[in-house]
Amino acid sequence: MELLNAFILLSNFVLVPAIAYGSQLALGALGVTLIYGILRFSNFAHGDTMAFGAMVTILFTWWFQSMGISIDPLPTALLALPFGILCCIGFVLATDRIVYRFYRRQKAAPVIFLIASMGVMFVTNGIVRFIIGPNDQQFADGERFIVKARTFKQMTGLEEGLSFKVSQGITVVTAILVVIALFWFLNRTRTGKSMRAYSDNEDLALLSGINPDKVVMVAWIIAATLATIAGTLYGLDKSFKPFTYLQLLLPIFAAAIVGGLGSPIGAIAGGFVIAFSEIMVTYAYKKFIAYLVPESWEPDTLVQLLSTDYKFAVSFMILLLVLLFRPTGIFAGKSV
Amino acid sequence: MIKVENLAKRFGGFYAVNNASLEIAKGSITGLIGPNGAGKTTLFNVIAGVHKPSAGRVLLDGEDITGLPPHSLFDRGLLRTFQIAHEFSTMTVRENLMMVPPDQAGERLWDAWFKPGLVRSQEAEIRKKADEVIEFLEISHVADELAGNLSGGQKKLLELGRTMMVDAKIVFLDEVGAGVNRTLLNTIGDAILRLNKERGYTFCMIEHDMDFIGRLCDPVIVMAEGTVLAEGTIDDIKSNEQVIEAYLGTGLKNKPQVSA
Amino acid sequence: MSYLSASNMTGGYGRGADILHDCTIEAAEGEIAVIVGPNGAGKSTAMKAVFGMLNLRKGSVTLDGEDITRLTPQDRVAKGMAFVPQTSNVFPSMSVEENLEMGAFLRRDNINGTMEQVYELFPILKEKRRQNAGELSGGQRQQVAVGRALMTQPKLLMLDEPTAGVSPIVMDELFDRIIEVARTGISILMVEQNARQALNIADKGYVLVQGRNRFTDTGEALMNDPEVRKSFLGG
Amino acid sequence: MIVTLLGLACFALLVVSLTPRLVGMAPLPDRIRNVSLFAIMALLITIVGLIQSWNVALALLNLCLISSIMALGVNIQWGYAGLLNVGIMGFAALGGVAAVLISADPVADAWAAGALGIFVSFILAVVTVMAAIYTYRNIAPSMARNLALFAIIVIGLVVIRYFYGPARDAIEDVNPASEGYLGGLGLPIILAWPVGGVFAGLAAWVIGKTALGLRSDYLAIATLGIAEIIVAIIKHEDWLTRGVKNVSGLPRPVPYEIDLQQSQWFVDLATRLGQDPALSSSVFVKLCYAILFAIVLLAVLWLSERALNSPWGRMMRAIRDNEVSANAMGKDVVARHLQVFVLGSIVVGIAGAMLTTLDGQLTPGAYQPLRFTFLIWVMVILGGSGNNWGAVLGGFVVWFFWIQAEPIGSWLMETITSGMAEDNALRIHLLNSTAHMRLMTMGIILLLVLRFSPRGLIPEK
Amino acid sequence: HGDVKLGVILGFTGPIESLTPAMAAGAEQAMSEVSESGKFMGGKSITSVRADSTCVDSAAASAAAERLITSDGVSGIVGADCSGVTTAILTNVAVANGMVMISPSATSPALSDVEDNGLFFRTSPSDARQGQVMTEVIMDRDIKSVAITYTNNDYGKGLADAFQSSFEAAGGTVTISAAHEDGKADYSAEVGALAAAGGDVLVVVGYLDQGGKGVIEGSLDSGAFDTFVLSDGMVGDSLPEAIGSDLNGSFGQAPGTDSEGAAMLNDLMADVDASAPYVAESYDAAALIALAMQAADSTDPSVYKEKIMDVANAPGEKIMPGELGKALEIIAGGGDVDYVGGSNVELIGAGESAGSYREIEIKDGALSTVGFR
Ligand SMILES: Nc1ncnc2c1ncn2[C@@H]1O[C@H](COP(=O)(O)OP(=O)(O)OP(=O)(O)O)[C@@H](O)[C@H]1O
Ligand SMILES: Nc1ncnc2c1ncn2[C@@H]1O[C@H](COP(=O)(O)OP(=O)(O)OP(=O)(O)O)[C@@H](O)[C@H]1O
Ligand SMILES: [Mg+2]
Ligand SMILES: [Mg+2]
Repeated sequence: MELLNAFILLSNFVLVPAIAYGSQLALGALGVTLIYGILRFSNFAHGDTMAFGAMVTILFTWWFQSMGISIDPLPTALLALPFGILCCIGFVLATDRIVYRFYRRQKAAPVIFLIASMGVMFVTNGIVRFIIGPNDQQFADGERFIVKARTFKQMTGLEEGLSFKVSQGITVVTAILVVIALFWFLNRTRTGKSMRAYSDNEDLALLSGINPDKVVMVAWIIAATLATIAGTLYGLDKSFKPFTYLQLLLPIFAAAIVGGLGSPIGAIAGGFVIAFSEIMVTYAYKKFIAYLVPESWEPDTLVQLLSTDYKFAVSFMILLLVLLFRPTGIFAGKSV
Repeated sequence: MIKVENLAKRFGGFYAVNNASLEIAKGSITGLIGPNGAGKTTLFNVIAGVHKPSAGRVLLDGEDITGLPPHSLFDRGLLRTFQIAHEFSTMTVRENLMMVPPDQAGERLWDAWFKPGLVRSQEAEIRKKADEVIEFLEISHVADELAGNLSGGQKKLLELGRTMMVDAKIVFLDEVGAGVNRTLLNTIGDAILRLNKERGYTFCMIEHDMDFIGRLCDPVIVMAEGTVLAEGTIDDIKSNEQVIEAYLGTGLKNKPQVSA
Repeated sequence: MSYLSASNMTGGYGRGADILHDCTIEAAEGEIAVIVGPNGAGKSTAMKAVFGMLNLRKGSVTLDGEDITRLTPQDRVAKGMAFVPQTSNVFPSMSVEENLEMGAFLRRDNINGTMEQVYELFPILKEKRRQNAGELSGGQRQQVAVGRALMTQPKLLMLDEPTAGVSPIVMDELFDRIIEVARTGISILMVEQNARQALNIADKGYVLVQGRNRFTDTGEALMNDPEVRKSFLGG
Repeated sequence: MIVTLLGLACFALLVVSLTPRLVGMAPLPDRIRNVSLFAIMALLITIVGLIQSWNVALALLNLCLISSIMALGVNIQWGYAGLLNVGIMGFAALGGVAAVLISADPVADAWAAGALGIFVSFILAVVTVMAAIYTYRNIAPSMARNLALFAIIVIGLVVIRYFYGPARDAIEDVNPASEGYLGGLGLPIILAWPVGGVFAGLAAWVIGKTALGLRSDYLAIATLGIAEIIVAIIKHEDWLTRGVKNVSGLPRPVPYEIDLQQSQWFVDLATRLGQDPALSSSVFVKLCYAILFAIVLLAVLWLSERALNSPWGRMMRAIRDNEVSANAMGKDVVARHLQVFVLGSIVVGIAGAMLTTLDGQLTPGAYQPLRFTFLIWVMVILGGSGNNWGAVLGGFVVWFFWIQAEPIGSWLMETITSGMAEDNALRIHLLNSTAHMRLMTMGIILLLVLRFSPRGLIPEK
Repeated sequence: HGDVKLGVILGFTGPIESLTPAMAAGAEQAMSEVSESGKFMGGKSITSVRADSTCVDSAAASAAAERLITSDGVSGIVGADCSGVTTAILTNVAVANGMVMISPSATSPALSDVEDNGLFFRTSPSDARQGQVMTEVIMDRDIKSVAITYTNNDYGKGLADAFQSSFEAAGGTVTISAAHEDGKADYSAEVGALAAAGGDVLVVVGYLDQGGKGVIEGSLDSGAFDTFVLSDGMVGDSLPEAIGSDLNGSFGQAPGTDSEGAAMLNDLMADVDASAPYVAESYDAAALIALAMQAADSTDPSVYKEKIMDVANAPGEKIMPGELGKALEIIAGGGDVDYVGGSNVELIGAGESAGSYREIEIKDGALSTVGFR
């Protein structure tokens, strides 16, 4: 019983949140990793693209809500998602046309793309705030929990509760599906392979009859889709505020890089590494240990490896360690 | 001069070099041939410190140099060229050559800042030397061109040129001839002979052009599947059944169509 | 009129000086044409010009009588041209097999047969087909590059120094194969520094010097021309 | 009006760099183009002085100078050697820490309470690290070694905590609302500039020793992470610099306006020049700063130019171009990378200390990647990476617009909405969103310049 | 002659960008009220000039303030918001130029004795005071063990420290005091650590749409805590609106009085939520400047700075939000006013709010005031 309690405790405060957060990061990191893998630059605008996609989805959600359309118990936002994706694709393709295409023709260095993406980031940033404002926005509806901590306690009679949110469930499932799909797409389909070929050697891809414009377009379409999905799911789970999406960029990049840039599987792995290290290293194990050991042994300190102030630092520390042993990430990513 | 003892290099589960032992005598021009993928370039890379060996060791004049980084080997007089040209593509041809000489005063920040006179006089010398090399390789007209814009063959020449900028003890040439015009290659061959005779350079060269090997090299070492298959004079090698089967082949099966 | 006819090509890279001057190159159906010349003469440039990777200031390229001077390289691939560049001619982080598949990117039919043929020609590639091309030896890479072009099943095959770095036995195989390919009616345009072997199998040879046609004749004739031998074929 | 002129001027900036390209003319000779770019920059600042005020112009100039120095530091790392350091924030923060540790007044009670404990734990930390390194180096890789390492680290941590914890608490309990830290040495703050450089350089050395094996974006995220760690430490270790509670009121290397306003000689001088003493006192103070900063900038610039145009610079370019090959040509790539990494960081550290000096306070919360890392990168790339003059110009241009984007943005908004009715909902919405025009304007300017001058305003030769 | 300009320097971009529009609206509400009354210094009107403090970047904030003062020619400044930039602007720009600043939200105790030449005021109380009030509020409910989470800046850390020491002095225990960074993606780690440490309630010192809200949501979701004690930055209608009934029973305190000032302000401001943090304080800051100018009959900061304490404190007629016109009239007539405003302004010491607090509790998903301290 005690053992079970300990396990539930750990699940509730460490495993479930870490898995959910890890999947969120992974979804974001997938977009970053894809653009890096195909177009060979770190896209700093990705966080704001997520915000843009999520914003459009929210606007549609509100509209649906006002018309009374819903898919209870699932959130209405899922219904609005395709529209958000479409608009986001349009937006991203427009930025490519206006901004990136020029540098591609110039065969500019990756760092130029990177800085240009910062420009796009600034502008997108502004656009999103113009349209929806800098405030917190609520748009979640439908059932909120799959299991709620209190209900769980009542159901099982255990001392500890376990909660699992609908949004967490959707995120985890989506992340896994998307990774599989992307992996399959890049490694098995003709278009996917041609995209990898393009990223490897652009000139030779041309000589093989691969249409570079199409490759680039497909890459952006996928990236925009991923960004909208990630942004919306994140907003459903937490809340939508443009500023957080900028902040999200850092852990997302950390995840993409620790997993190995360009590798979809790496993005998932990286997301989990970052999420788990953040949560596990700063967790206070006092209660957990108390369940496991005889009463007299109970620790009187918190048994916290590091204070939560260092949570970000910890995840980066782990990232550094990983990179020291695997300089291009866990799944041996690319580097330009 | 160079002694390679039971060297092995593994990539994943695959042994690119497998228990290879060989010796390069001082003052010789040793040829290294073998089928594609025999492990020749890998062997060079291990000797030159690019890869760490999985087993075995390398001796230079009796000193164990296994695993030393490339720049330390350079300082010991061991130079190499790359099979796939590694030019500095954003620098001009002349700069590519001028950066080679070691111990330039101007490469130390202190001197660069506060001893401009010394730096300038050294630069003049190095520049002269570079111009000589450029002249010799017949690439004067592209001396100020970015090296990245050179033709494939010109890049290989530049590879070779860099080794001529310093006094080396031993030079490893990885297919300098591939892609180089045969007439120019003959001139290069003459230069190699001259450097060998007059300045006492030792050479070890990988090459697939048997005429070229035949003209310069003695002895010739044949590698296959990571190990040394045979060693001897060019004539020995040419008549070695194993070598013929693995490497030399017996000529064209199809008779060339002779047009009317 | 030859199958491929690139006439009076004049042009260079970007805004730089002209590298080709009035350069003309032709290859008839089923014919092997070989370009030789000193380093930096403009051989690779001429190939790129034929393939549309260079803005020509003058001259035109026709394929099978059709003027393709304005077409993009991609469109030329669709017209049945295939090209193996001299450098960076593989996809380094894709496996050997994927490299070959990319060669057949525009083909809609079953490519397994062609792939088998390529493996037959270069047995080592079959062994290494799951390995990334970037991890191959120089000569093996060269084989992948040629294999990729063969996968296209082109009508015109253009090879820039296909034998650079390959062992004698593979070179012989390669030339054998090229002769076979040509016999099926495919035109071959090839730059070679292993010039004597190449001219040996060539129907037609071009000697380019400083971007201009210096000599043009049958392969055999060029081989036997003492001046050509001395200045360009290494005696 | 103000903004119209500003707008015109920035348009001129674009025009000079772009027109030749647009009309297909041969580009202007480099020298003329570069000089006129700097001239336009000077003109822009002058215009601000004339139509806004000289105080605003000089305040801008001072930060432009500091920004340029930071940009030079990054340029040394990226432009010369291709090292993607995205941890600028951390090095700048270390410079800021130096400013506090050098110039703040010592807190005697805190010293008495815990300095010894901190000192002991510092020594212990050094000993632990040395022991760990010694073990790592001198015992062959084995399970035993790993165990020994683990034991050393764990024992070290426990012992350190034993001394450190009480000492920290004792220090932080000394008058926490305004002190609660050890304070500094009470020395002139200008000393903090070189010391800030040394702090940053030492940190860079340690980081470089471990992380420089990484390439491109991997190095970037590693340095980014390290910077986050540095800032986290500064935010958390209150005994050192009061953490997020900030240290304010740092002494200045220049006079205070109030003192000037009260000193006879200055008032006389001002009246003789026909100026208001209050206004001219702050102009005077800013001028003093500007002169100090300009001296540092010129010194760094001179050294950088010298180095870049010498064989050292050629060697660095070669390494950046192709490491494998440079290594085979006898250049010790690892050592050189470490060298530039440390040098660049020193420069950033100096600039960081200067910035804290100018602010007069250390605010750890202010160290945000957007401001201290990305913005500096924008300066370097937009100015022209690999070119020292470019980096300097980039520092000026970007900081100028970072500040002026706000008035430009609100002017734009007003112009756009001027045609609409007072109570038009869209108009109100737009006007309320004016603040966001700042990032957007910044982004648009960045994209425009990059578009027409992809290698930066003053490209590498 | 002509209009009087007041600067409003707040972090319109950056970490608290979502709070500042309402704050600025509050300040501008007071300005337009003054202008429309027609009684301000013989019919002058006040216009607002906004500038961005970014909340974190001292350099940019100083530059913006420099612009306000020396270029736009403002006669007084409402701002800044975050304590760090406020100190920077004050010492680098305001003091040098002799400009009056009234901050609605900088609560750092260090600002109490900063060298300001009598130019700096704040309508928000120092954190030291709130720490005591919070202790009383909690102790009165017989809660003896709390966990604290605070936003990692000078406001959060300062208040958390002040509260902790006063709470422990009163005999309570603090199980953990853990920082959270605002605007971060995820707060599971913080929630986990807080939950493990335990405690009867969770004291949340932060901002209601930032990390503070994130931690509360995380705690509710995982069942770590049911009841929360909210600091002033957390008190506003949008929090219960966003979280819903789960928040019922949570309580806290915010500056305010038993006067109906806050409610009146809410009625005044049509489309802005006047209960959001620091809106009333912003309104009051602007109002104080206007009244002091009127009292000194001068827009020169060095003159009217002397009058600020006078108009803010007794003796005199009490002035509520919406009554600025009346106040101006009284002053013009030589009378005295005691400005109360939206946050029950009472300036003490060197010019900071004495800090009367209203104790709030969340009932039925809405804020309700249950007492005053
Ligand atoms: N990084 C690597 N990873 C995996 N396998 C490798 C790697 N580098 C080389 N190999 C393999 O090692 C073998 C030897 O390669 P190497 O380049 O030494 O051949 P080589 O003798 O120089 O051939 P060539 O004459 O074609 O240049 C090849 O089969 C190659 O596939
Ligand atoms: N991308 C480029 N930009 C500018 N100039 C170039 C470029 N590529 C080649 N050149 C120049 O064009 C000339 C011809 O080059 P090309 O590659 O055609 O020679 P090549 O005949 O193929 O020589 P090789 O036998 O050495 O391959 C050379 O002088 C070279 O410097
Ligand atoms: Mg090789
Ligand atoms: Mg060529």
